[in-house]
Amino acid sequence: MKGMTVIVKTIASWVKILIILFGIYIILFGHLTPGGGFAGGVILASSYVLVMLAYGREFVQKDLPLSLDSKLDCLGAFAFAMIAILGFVFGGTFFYNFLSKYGQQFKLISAGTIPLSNIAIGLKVGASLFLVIFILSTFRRDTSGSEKE
Amino acid sequence: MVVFYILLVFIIIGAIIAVETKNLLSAIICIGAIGFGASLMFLFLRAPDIAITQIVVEVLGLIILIRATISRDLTFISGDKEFFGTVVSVVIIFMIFLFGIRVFDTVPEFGEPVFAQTSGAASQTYLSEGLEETGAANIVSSVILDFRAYDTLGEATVLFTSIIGATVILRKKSRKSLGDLDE
Amino acid sequence: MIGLLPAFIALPLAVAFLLPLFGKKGKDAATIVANIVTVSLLVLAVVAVFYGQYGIYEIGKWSIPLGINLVLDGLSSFMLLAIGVVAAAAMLFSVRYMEQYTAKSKYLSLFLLMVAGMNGVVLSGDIFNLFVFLEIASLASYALVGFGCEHEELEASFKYMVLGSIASIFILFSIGLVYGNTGTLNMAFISRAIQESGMNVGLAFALSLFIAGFGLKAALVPFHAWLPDAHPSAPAPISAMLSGVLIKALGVYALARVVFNVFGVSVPLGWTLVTLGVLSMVIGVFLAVGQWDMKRLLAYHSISQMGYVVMGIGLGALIFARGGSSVWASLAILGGLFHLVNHAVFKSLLFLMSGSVEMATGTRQLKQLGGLGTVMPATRAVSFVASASIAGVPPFNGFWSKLILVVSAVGAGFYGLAGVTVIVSLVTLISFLKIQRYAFLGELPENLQDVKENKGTMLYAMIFLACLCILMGLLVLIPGLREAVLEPAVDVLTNGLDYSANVIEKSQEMIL
Amino acid sequence: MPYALCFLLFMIGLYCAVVKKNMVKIVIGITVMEYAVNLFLIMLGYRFGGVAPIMEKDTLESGMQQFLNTSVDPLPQALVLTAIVISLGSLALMISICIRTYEKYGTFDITEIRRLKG
Repeated sequence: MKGMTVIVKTIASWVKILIILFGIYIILFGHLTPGGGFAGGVILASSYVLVMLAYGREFVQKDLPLSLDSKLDCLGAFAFAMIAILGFVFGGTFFYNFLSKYGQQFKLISAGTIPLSNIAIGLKVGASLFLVIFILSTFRRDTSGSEKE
Repeated sequence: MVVFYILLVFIIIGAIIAVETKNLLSAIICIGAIGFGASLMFLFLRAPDIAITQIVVEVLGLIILIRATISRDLTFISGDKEFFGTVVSVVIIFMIFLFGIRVFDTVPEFGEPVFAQTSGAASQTYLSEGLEETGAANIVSSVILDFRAYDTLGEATVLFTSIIGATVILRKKSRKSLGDLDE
Repeated sequence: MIGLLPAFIALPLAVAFLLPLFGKKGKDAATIVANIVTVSLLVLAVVAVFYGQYGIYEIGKWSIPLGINLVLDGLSSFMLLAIGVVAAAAMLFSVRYMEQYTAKSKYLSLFLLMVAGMNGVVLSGDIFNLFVFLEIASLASYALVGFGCEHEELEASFKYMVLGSIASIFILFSIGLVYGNTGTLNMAFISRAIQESGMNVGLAFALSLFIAGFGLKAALVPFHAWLPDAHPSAPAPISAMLSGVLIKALGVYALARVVFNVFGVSVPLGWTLVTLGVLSMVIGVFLAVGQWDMKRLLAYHSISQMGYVVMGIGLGALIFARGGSSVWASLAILGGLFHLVNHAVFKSLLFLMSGSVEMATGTRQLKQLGGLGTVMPATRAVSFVASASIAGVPPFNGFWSKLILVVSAVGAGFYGLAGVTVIVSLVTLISFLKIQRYAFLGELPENLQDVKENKGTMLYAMIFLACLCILMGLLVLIPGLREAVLEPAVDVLTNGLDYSANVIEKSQEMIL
Repeated sequence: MPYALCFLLFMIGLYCAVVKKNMVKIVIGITVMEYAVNLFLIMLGYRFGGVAPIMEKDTLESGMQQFLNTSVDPLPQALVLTAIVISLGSLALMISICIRTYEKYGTFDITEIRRLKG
């Protein structure tokens, strides 16, 4: 698949940046406004799905290789688990919000570990959903052997 | 109040079409319509977090579902149904429905949530203490990532499990040939 | 010990998140790490049982009902021990057995996720959290059933997944009903609210949905359709995990917890459980006798043996609800729980044995086998031990639990139940004589002349479980062990509704 | 009454999952059931004239009591957020099993699949 026309490609490459910015906004402000790690992560994934639809799968492979994607998936999940374990280390209890007293209410830096968890979850959800859509769409349709193992 | 009925009826009609249509692609489009109806419904039910999540999840879910049917020769379902089995299951399901409908008398009326009537309910504390204790202005966010963060760990794990499962199910070669075994 | 409770979930989860990073090259390292994890979980579980100090752990320092709590009591530590034993053995067995499949590091990751999900279900004190971890374990098991990606495996996996998803949605729906009625999600608080307000139609409907949902997960008879397909299709260590502990942790444990500790027992409820148990026992065993596929035969026996467990627990509930003698009631529950852990050991051993035979000969059809006793003596020995256990031959562990069940049924005056138990046990004996006769005795077929015994880790795993089969009779015979392991678990169920008072009291102590 | 419509939706999904023979239709039925349960949970927390459980800066000034008396229940929203993601995960796994099965058997019809298996 070679992708779509030049118009679609150009627009997609600009819109991609907007979508990614929007996703990052949704993730970062998840503790103040509606949204959060999950919604933002799905938006991040959909930006790459858009690029994949416009340019074809090979292009996306160069931009975001599948091995990197699955590593991000694992690392995001692990980072979230680490936040829980750090709560154990610093606060004595699993998932203790050990930073909750820092920052100012209604400001970006507030709510302790909640924004950090949002970032970890956003990374994990974005990477994993893009991964699943990618492998679903490549299954038995290309012969280049992009599947791992 | 009327808007809820309109949306619910819209969702139910969408569901009936999705269930009964012979064309798989239009069934999936109907699922999309149901999802957007549900998303609007969440918005009117004052759950903006859920509405956002529902709408983005809906988009990706539709892509996944369409992947299952597109470029397949089989978008139409053919074949006759077993009449007897269908009738029996419809009757059983209808009876469960008639029995189950009485159940909703025991939960509080629509519009009068249970947490406002129960003294010492957790939700009251979330609303009154949430900002003070966690510092997050979005109470739902403070519930999912602080009070009940352990659930969210489970949820992230569910997603991780399903992705690993999907890669495992869709891998190219599942068994090694016998020669590889003796290494 | 209580401070270490999250380790039961966090350790396998953290390792499972990292294992796919190892990829193809680090396969051996991944295997070693996964084995270390399961063994350390087993050690933790043994410590949890024999330390004998029970309590609750509040995650994030939020006191209940604000946060989620983990509850360690006799029943959950007992289940943790069963999960730990079977998981360690099955993981050891997979080291060599899974070499015939690709994507081993992902297999290990899914395996650990399944273990983490089961540990989470067993420890959770919050009904929605229980649902979340139940989904983790279920999703991992759906993927593992289809791991081979062949025709039968995919079909079985799809069937299992559809029924399992419907069960999960039932459970979620009834969680919604319970929340609508009581305004809380913590099991202790739900139980207190139900004791104050009494049962109503909504709660009864929620309870019946819970029974249907957990019954589907436990494959009790009207809901058993998925099990005979799913369990034989999975790779052998996974069959051992599914039959050995998954249906118990997600099905019977969750059912017992909800029925005894949250809703409280009643006479109709007791009869429902006894009926489900007896139906599973009888139908499962008669379907099993006619099978010629070794793993399918074992899978049908899982249904039948789960019937014993549910029958024992239900009998206890029935006697209690009628106000009968508490001695017989707790004896029936003891029999049920003891049979649960016995079944975990011998059924996983049987599945591992069938995997060993399948790997050596390439088939599991009994008609194509024969005479394996001469070429695979060790496998033959463990299969004899396991068959004797499941059939209830005296020195082995299955005998003791069945004896307890029969004695309690007779003592409480349910002679019919005792008779059914004995007859089902005899039919079980017949079908295992069939396995012995067709697989291990008789003539060795031409094409199987050069079959060799599987050496190494596969054999060690089977010998470990076989030793347990022989030694576990001691659990009831030695009073000290019984008081340490079985009695606390039985107490949790016999003093069912004290659960909420205990948990709430412990939580208030922690605030002070 | 809205609950009853929600329950009707649940039953439509159950009917579809139990009766239909096509694998994609079964998946659709399960998805409909999940929508019904999610809607039911959120409805439990709604109150007439409620506001979303998100604080603004002026909430603190205009009075917490006002917010407490009008906000909808945040707990079911947290539960549904979890449930939506869980259903997305199981949808992805189910569809991958469907696609792989289609590749093996060439059909989505489960009776056909059973017949082919023999």
